[in-house]
Amino acid sequence: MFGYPLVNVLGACLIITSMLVVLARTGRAAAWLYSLQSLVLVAVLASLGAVTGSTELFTWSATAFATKVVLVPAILLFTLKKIGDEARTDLPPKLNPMKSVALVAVEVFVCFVAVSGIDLPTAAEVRPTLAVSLAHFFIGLTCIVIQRSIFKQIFGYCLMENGSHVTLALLAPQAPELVEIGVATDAIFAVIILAVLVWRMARYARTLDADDLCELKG
Amino acid sequence: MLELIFVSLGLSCVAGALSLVAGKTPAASKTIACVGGMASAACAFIGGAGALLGPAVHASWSGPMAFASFTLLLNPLAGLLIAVISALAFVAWLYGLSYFDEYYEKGMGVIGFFMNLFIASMNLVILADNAFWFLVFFELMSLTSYVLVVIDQTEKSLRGGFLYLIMAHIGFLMIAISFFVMASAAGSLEFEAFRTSAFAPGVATVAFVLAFFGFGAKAGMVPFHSWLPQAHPAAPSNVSALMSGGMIKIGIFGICKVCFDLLGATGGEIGWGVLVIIIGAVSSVLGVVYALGEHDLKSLLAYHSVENIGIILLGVGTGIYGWAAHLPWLAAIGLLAGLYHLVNHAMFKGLLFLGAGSVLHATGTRNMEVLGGLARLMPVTALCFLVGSLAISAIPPLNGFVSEWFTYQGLIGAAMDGDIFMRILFAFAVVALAITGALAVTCFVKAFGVTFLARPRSEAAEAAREVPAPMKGAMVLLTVACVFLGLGAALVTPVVDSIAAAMLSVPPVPAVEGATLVSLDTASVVSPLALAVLMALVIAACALVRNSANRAAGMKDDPQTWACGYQADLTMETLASTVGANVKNFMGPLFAIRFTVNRAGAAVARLFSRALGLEKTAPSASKAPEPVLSRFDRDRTVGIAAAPHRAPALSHSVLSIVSDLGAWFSRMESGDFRTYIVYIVGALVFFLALIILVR
Amino acid sequence: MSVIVAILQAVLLVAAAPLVSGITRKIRAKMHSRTGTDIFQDYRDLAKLWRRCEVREGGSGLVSRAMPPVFLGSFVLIAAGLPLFMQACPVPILGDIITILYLMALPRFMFALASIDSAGSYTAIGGVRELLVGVLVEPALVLVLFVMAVAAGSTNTGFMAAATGSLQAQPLVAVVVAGVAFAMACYIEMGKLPFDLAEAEQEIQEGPLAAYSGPSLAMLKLGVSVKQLVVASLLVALFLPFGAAVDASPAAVLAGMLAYGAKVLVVMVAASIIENAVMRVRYKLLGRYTWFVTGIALLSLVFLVIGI
Amino acid sequence: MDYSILLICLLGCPVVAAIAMALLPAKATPRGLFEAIHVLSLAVVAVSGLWLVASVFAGSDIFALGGWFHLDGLGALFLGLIAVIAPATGLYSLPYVAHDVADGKLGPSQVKQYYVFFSLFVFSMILAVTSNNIIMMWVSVEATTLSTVFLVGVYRTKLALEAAWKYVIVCTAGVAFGLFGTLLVYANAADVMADAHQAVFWTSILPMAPALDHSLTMIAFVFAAIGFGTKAGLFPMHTWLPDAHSEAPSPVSALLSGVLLKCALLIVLRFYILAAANVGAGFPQLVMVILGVLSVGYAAFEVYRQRDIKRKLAYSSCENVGLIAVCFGIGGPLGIIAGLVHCIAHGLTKALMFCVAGNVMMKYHTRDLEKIKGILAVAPVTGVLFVAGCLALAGFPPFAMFVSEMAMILAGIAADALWLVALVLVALVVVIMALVTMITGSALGRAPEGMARKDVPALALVPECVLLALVVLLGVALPGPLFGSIERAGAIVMSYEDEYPASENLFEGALAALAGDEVEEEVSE
Repeated sequence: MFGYPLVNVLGACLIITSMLVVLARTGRAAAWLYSLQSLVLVAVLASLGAVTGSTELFTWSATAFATKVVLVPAILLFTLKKIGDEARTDLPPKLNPMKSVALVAVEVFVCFVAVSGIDLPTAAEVRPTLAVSLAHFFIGLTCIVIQRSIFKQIFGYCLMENGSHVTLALLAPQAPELVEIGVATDAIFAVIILAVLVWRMARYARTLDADDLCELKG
Repeated sequence: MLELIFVSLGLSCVAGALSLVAGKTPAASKTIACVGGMASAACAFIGGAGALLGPAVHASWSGPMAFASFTLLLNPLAGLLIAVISALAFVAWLYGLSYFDEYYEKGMGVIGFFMNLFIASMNLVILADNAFWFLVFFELMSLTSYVLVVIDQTEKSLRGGFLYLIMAHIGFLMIAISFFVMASAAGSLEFEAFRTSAFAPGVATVAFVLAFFGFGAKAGMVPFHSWLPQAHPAAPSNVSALMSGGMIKIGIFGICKVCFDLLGATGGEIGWGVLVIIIGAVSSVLGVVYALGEHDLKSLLAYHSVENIGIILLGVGTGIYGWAAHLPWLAAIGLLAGLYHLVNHAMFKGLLFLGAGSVLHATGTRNMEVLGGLARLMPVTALCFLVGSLAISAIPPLNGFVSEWFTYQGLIGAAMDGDIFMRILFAFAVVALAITGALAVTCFVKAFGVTFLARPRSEAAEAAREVPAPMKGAMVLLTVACVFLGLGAALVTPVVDSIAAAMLSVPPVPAVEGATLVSLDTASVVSPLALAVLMALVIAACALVRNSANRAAGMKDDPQTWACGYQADLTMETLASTVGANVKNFMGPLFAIRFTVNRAGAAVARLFSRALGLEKTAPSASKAPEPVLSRFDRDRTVGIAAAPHRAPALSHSVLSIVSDLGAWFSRMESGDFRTYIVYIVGALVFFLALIILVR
Repeated sequence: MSVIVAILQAVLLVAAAPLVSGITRKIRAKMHSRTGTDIFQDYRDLAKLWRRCEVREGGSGLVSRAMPPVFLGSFVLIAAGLPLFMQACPVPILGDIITILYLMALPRFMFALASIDSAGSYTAIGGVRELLVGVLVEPALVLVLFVMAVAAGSTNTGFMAAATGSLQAQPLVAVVVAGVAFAMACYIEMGKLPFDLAEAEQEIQEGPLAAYSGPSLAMLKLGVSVKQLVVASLLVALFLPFGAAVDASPAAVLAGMLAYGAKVLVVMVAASIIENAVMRVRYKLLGRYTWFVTGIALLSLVFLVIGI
Repeated sequence: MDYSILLICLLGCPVVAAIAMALLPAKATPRGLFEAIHVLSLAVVAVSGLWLVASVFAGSDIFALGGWFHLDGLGALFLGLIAVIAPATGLYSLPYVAHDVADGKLGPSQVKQYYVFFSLFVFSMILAVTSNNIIMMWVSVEATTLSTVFLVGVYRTKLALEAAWKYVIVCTAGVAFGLFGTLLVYANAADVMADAHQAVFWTSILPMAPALDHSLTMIAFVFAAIGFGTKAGLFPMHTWLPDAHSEAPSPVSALLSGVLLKCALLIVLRFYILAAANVGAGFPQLVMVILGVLSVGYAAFEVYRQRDIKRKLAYSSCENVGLIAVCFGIGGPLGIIAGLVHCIAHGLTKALMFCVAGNVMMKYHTRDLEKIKGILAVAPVTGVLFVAGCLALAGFPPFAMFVSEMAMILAGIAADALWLVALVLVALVVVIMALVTMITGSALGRAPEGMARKDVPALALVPECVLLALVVLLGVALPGPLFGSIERAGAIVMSYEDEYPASENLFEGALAALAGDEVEEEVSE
């Protein structure tokens, strides 16, 4: 149950949790679910570290815990509070849950097929997880594409971020910490900036509906 | 001689810059620009004329662009062009001394600056012997002249300028491709390398055809002529003279340079000559036909430039044909005809534009319909214009006749040696040239007669006064040039002949014997000088006889025109539209070409917009019905107005297609950023699929 | 010698022009079953006009004034250069076919200008139509001359005459067809078509005559007669050079002169008979006829190209 | 002088400035202080940047921080672009911001925000061009997005916020693909290389490039081209570009369009070099040509259609980036050199044009070209700059883009891609029609009623004049040293081919070699 199989199982958990984030009805629930999702991510990183014996990955998991499990959800919840009644955050997505799940399933499948074509010694053992991480990224994209509430689209970005984070860990476990720090800081800053933008949008434009943001066109 | 031209270029730049600086006081600015320009033109003229016979001068600097050395070449052909353009420039500046008084409000400094630069860049185009620098100066020439075209900033001039710049640029791009095709085959941007490398026939043909159409767009040949009648009239008249007389000749120069010089080591193809002749014939006929339909004196002249470019192309085409078919006499006579007509056209077209400018200056209108009777009020202008009209109509013994005579000899001579196909081609060319000649006579009867003869048809025309001395002087100078190039043909022909021979690198063919011009292969001679003397004698004799009879029998004036017993009024006079309508009766199909093309263009544009699903709602029909006016009345009240209900011009249709396409593309950007992300994913999938395809 | 011939030709043509005109008037009268004036009437008309006071009309100016001498002078000059009595040009520099064509454009140019100058619509319409006749005939005329030039190997009328005279102008069929076309073109050029009022003088094409009087009118009338004769002579010179002197001996020239007189008389008589035998047609239909002539000229070109 | 320290200074200076400004209170601090810090830091950037560029051109590459930062001839070209345009637009910001403050469009906190993020933006771009670590390259590109979001959305209107949101979402989504490309290269290299820690450095990967897995490299290049191409504004990933450029303050648009797009292209080019060294130039060239032609073709018609001056310019940027991509796609020394020259020429020209558009907006308070008439009559200097800028953008001589466009045509023809050239030129003609229409419609003609004849403040005109002077200078003279360094940069790109080791006279050599080809072909025939 330890070693790579564990990593792969945790990978499967990643997919499920991320789907939950996509499907969450309210922003608040999504934030909590995202926190849970990030916890799974930390577990993935830690187990990977245990498997590969890479000390860097442990530090990564530590920073990931600090930023993703704690900081990001906190920021998002804070934003939600700040927005308050300025605008509706809980707009329903464009796609109903059934279709969203189907779409996610298709993405996961396609990613598995795509990854099976990749021939990398580093990734040989963790190929399922690699596919999961890629799929994770696309689930994030899907989240952005199908959500009407731009607040929930932030979660889309976060999921993409998590996906690429896992990929980074899988493909570049030996990369210098500074790289990881750079990526993580970028992510944090991105979330902060997105949150601020959402808040301003609510404040100055009184809407968080992506369908209202179609005034600039070709 | 090159040094003198440098001096001229320097003078141009200095005069231009000073004139720009002095822009706040227009009078000073004008004087600086004109005097500096005249000095510069004089230097360049001497420099160019000095190079006519002399050996080619070559100069090269590795300067400012690291990848293209700045190479200049002053050979006899370049000398000829520089001399012609400088002569015109000199006259244009002289004319400007008074003419530019009207432009004080419109930025005299800008005019002085850009006109000087325009002339300098023309000279540099002619001199440049490196593909890159040639292109630079060619484009600069278009740009500087564009500024002069739009200087009025009226809607009409802006539209004309727009069309001009775009056409010039399209031509420029074709030239660029042509040059770079040669450059990539020769491995260098230097013309010297082009000259010495033998290109594969395919490469040479691509290069020639592109260069021909590219330079042809600048020269204003059909089908790239549409800019010319819009742009040239919009510029100040002396600039029109410079553009129509000088700049479009650069197109001809380019064609000759590419064909005989750059592709000289490769050798030509007979097909090139055929192409040039066909385009030349079509240009000449259509040019004059469209000119007949014009009311605007300057537009009419501009269309005549299309016609004359066609005639020059007939000559040059014959030259190319002869050169490719290894018929040295034909090559030489064709080129001789083309170059001679080039010089001639510069002179008489310059003269006519200046004359039109004088009319404009004196009356404030270019619309012939409301002019009339100016011959009495502006005798010098009228006389000069008449000489110009006779010359452009190729009436012997003036200069136009000489070059057209050579053109005919070349065409007929070519037919004598040619096979079946060539005989039909040259018969077609000869007929085209003959129709052109006859129509040109008609057109200049209209231009001169309607503008200068009969009685004034408007107050403006009645109030016209003769123009100031500098303008008169400029016109007289060109008139003298026209007469000299005609009567002194025996002196001029050997020079042009030697230039043609130098281009072909063969010994010159004998084209002059004493005072007569000789066409060897067609065994014919003509002597403009002797002809002039004989004509003068005979006509003078007739006149003397008649006048003595008048003296014996007496003369009196009847102020009233006899109008078949009706009360004569101004509407009974012949108008431009009278002539136009009569010509249209018989030449309908030729006018219909334009109409059909325009309509087809509009139809395609409409179809296009329908296909893209952009059908515009029909314009509301609530427009008040315009009062029905006769064309004469409309001209008198509205000015030169396009006839209503005409199909939009082809350029308009093209623009509409472009804008429809843009609108259609715009639909892609719906404003919803979520679809944008889908595009990115789509692109990714596409390229990943491409990998599978490639591997 | 040749200079004398040239002068002789010019003088003779000018002198004979009223006579020819008189003959055609006589023929017309006869065909109309009238008695008509006698054939020398034109001389009397001219002489009478010559003595009349001249009235200058309306706004007309120098151009109008200059036109009659230019008109007459140009045609006289052309007449002097044509190979009429000899199968060679008496003055080679006047004999080039292109020179002749463009020299003929000068009187047309001035004629039309003068018509505009007089400021009357009647005259002006005539002038413009005269120009248009020139435009419409030009293609046919030039095509025929092109065929002749290629067949004879020269653009000089003298050489062409010599080539036709010695039957050297090949291919023969092409030359004959060209001759037919040329005859028709000349006929139109003479202003004799059924497009003008058959009665009296031509009115529409030669409207500008209305603006003239006295000696100028006389000169113009003479000029018009000379023009008709010159055009007929061109046909005779190029396509019927038979009988003209081959060498420059006085006897041969004399014989050539007589032969020329006979030939040109035949041509003019034929022309006037045709003129009076056809009905009058609207001016606007002129194009059809000229294009027909152009068609025949094209036929000759085709024969030339394929060599029969 | 140790250049690596200078490089650190160059990187550090804007960060320090940003932090310093961020620490100052927004309301209490006079605007002048922000401006002073801003100008000071940009001056340092200009001086040290140009100094570094000169030293790279004169000598050898610079490494700093143990190979994390690396400035070679290629990067130096782009650093030079930053060092010129950032100070110019920074200087232009002063009157522009002052004008907006006077108009009440910007409050004190927004001014502070503007200057802070401007410095951060400059920093992130310098980071992008000097970074040697491929993952840091990605990080820096992402950082450019994040640092400009608030510059785009500085006005806090709905449209500005909408543009900012679209910008950040589309760019982060797109650039995230770039990370995958980067990671694939890294993982691939880490397998091949002895020291996996070195696998993150571009300079270390390059010599090993031929040993990488071919299909993975191709996939990685596609990801990189799409990812960083999003940032570069290539079709169909360009969609953020017109919105962001049109809503951002003009100096920011200038910097975005003039420099940022080129920096993203530099990163694409870095991956292009790796891919070309691995699978040959064919595939990366194909990808670039497709992206480039589509961009040029699409954007040209959009340029013609737009009525909004800044959207027009934005689409023109898209079109020009496409042109650069086409140049790289044509490949060969001629194509690469043409592309690099076009990067520089377009950067300067577009910066100029956006600044001039800023002048126009200051004067007319609208971006609608239908309402902007007679600039020459209202503001003569701005008018002249406007006309010159339009002509420069249209590729007329004596302006810089003429040179690069000519080089592009030459390169295309030399590569036997005549149809490609013809296609691109058709689009270029459309662009020229658009720009000439803009001149005739807006610069010329009659000014609107009641508009005073007064130009914008001199401080706004000076940077524009400097930019115009540079554009003209590069248009009339490309002196040996400068051209030599461009050739050197070209040689770095061409390093995947063994045939072109010599960087001296790369251009002439390539051209002359064509003639050799011709002869050989004839012989073989």
